[in-house]
Amino acid sequence: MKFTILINEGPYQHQSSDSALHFVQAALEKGHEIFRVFFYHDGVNNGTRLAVPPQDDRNLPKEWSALAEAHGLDLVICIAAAQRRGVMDADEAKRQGLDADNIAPGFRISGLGQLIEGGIQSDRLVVFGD
Amino acid sequence: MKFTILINEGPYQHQSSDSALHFVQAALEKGHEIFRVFFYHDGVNNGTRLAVPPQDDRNLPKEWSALAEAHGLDLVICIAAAQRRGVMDADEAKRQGLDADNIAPGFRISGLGQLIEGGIQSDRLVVFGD
Amino acid sequence: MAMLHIVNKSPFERNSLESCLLHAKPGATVLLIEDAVVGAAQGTVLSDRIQKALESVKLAVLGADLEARGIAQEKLVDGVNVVDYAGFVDLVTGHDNNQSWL
Amino acid sequence: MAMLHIVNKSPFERNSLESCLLHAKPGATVLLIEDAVVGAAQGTVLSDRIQKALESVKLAVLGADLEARGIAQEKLVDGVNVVDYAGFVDLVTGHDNNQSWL
Amino acid sequence: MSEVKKFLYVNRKAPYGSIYALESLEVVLIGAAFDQDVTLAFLDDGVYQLVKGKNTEAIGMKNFSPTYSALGDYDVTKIYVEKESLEARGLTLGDLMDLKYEDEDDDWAEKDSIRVVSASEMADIMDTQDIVLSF
Amino acid sequence: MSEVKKFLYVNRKAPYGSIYALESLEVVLIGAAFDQDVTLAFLDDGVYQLVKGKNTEAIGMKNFSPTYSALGDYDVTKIYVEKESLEARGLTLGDLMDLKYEDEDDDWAEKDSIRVVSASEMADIMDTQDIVLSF
Repeated sequence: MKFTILINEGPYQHQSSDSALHFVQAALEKGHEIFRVFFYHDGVNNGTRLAVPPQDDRNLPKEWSALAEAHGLDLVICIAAAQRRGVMDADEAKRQGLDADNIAPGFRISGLGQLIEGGIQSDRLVVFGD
Repeated sequence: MKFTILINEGPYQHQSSDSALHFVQAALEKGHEIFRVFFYHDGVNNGTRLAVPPQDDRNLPKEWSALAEAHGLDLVICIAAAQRRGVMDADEAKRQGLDADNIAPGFRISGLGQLIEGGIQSDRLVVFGD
Repeated sequence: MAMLHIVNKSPFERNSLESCLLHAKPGATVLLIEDAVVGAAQGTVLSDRIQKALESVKLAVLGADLEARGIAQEKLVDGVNVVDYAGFVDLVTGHDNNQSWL
Repeated sequence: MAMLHIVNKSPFERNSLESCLLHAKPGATVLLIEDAVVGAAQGTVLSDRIQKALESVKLAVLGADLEARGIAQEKLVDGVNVVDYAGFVDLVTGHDNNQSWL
Repeated sequence: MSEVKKFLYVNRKAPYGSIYALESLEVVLIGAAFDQDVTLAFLDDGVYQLVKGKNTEAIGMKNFSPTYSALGDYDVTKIYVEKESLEARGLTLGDLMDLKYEDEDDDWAEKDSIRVVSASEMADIMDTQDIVLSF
Repeated sequence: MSEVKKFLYVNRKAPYGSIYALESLEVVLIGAAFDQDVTLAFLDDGVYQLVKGKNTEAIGMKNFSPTYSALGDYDVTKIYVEKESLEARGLTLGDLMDLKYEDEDDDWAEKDSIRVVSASEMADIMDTQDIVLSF
């Protein structure tokens, strides 16, 4: 089956990103397809490359990036939510006149339509949040 | 009286940063002293300079920066919480081998001891969170 | 000593106001802010609980949060006090200590 | 149609499980993940409610979250099923639709 | 995959204490452009999102209540509010905003978007959806 | 301002579903170096933080239970757990970790750090604090 996953919370503060990651890994192992992972609300904070958690802790943004690379996942960060919270790619930072960006590899910034399209194109949409 | 304020949540997702901001403004107007505002947990996300909320919305990180400049507030971001979540100043980014930083003006990164010291040095400590 | 208890979540959604009222000692003040203000309205399933709480503690709500949720002051349970942010500050300085029920 | 309901918050803290059970139709499955797993234990103030819910819906808990909270499988209310993440995926594909009670 | 899907947006949280109500509404507006079968459900504290007479000046946030009134223009016309949730909170239909739409199948007659339903009817509505979005 | 203040850490949330339990513990450890009068309160879902026999392998997070056992070494020896909260959750003292400290005023005798108290006693404990930290 084809899945779209919605993640509403940032890493660490709540378990939603962890739960979603384990769900996606299990779905891939079963041969399912992940059409898209959409990051909304504070979920956009999963897409920063500046996180440096303690050595003995998991690095959630890096785990998402690695999973995306290994399986060609489409990790989409909502642009409106990202602007509110300060998650920027190079283009968007430039457009906003900012001097830095912080997006992690494997993530891309796009609009909310990508979430709706995920719902339309997938067999199942599963939401992880607070 | 002398206050220390603890903020446990990031901007926008929850009202805690807004409530704390209004509380601090009211306390200053009444002639009280704000010894320190300490940002912990997702609260560290208040200290990013990369946030660009919609024109008709408030810009919480900028409001904190402006208040800090106007009143000499000490805005302290917990270093451990900030590392987990990707809030970095130039020094810390360099030390971690990162290619960018995102801290907003008027914020500084320091340890949890600053929170305890705030409790000891202030007459009242008020916590805002989820 | 008299303590200020601060509650910020809707009591229809979470247990924090209930837990707060269980631990607030007579003479304490309970301030409802943010989503918690909805708990102070008349005619809800919790109004009786609020009325009863007023026999031993003082109850206040933050007016700014009340207005933002469209609840008129006249709709509050009798005896609940409305304060602004300045009043919030006064409540903190006017009590010996305070606790946020997050 | 049979729906999968996903609840992730402790029913001692929030109303989401209660609201979910009020809306889950006979034949539906309710999966408890994250902090919600504590609601499936025996001997709690909610055990009777869970037992009653089992008369019309199926209940499952995510084993990984159960272990992380130190709750042994033997302590679950009888009839509650334990699944791993693969089982979570199967529950999603095995139901016509799903809803998260956030 | 070109058939129309049934999308349900479930709103269970009060506005302003958290951003979910506002950002949920933003999804609804964007989603309206996709010509799917859209339904909005308001239950539990979500019913506070529709209460009229809000003034957000003192909390310093934008009042997004007017956006709900615009939903009819986006062809979002099925707004279900749970009776039990209203009653538990001492609210009636009269406390809610008066949301309308013009029915193109009925000579553009103005009709109410809000329909108060029981928890049991809400359960039926949820059960028949393809996609349930909750925030 | 050099007098010793009474610091209370209030723990009301279950571990792992959110980070509050872990990051609260990090504050307690840092705060222990300041020689203040420290008390920890566990009530409502916070009691789950002290339940023994946790295994976090499958959720991929670090199990921080051992840190609670180290609190005695940091002179954090007053750990109050609410009886009503345990009972509502079907838990007893026997389900919790066995936290100990060595009492320097009593020839380093090993003593229990955890004391189960009623809600009424918990209210008294809260009432006498200078600083209450909740996360």
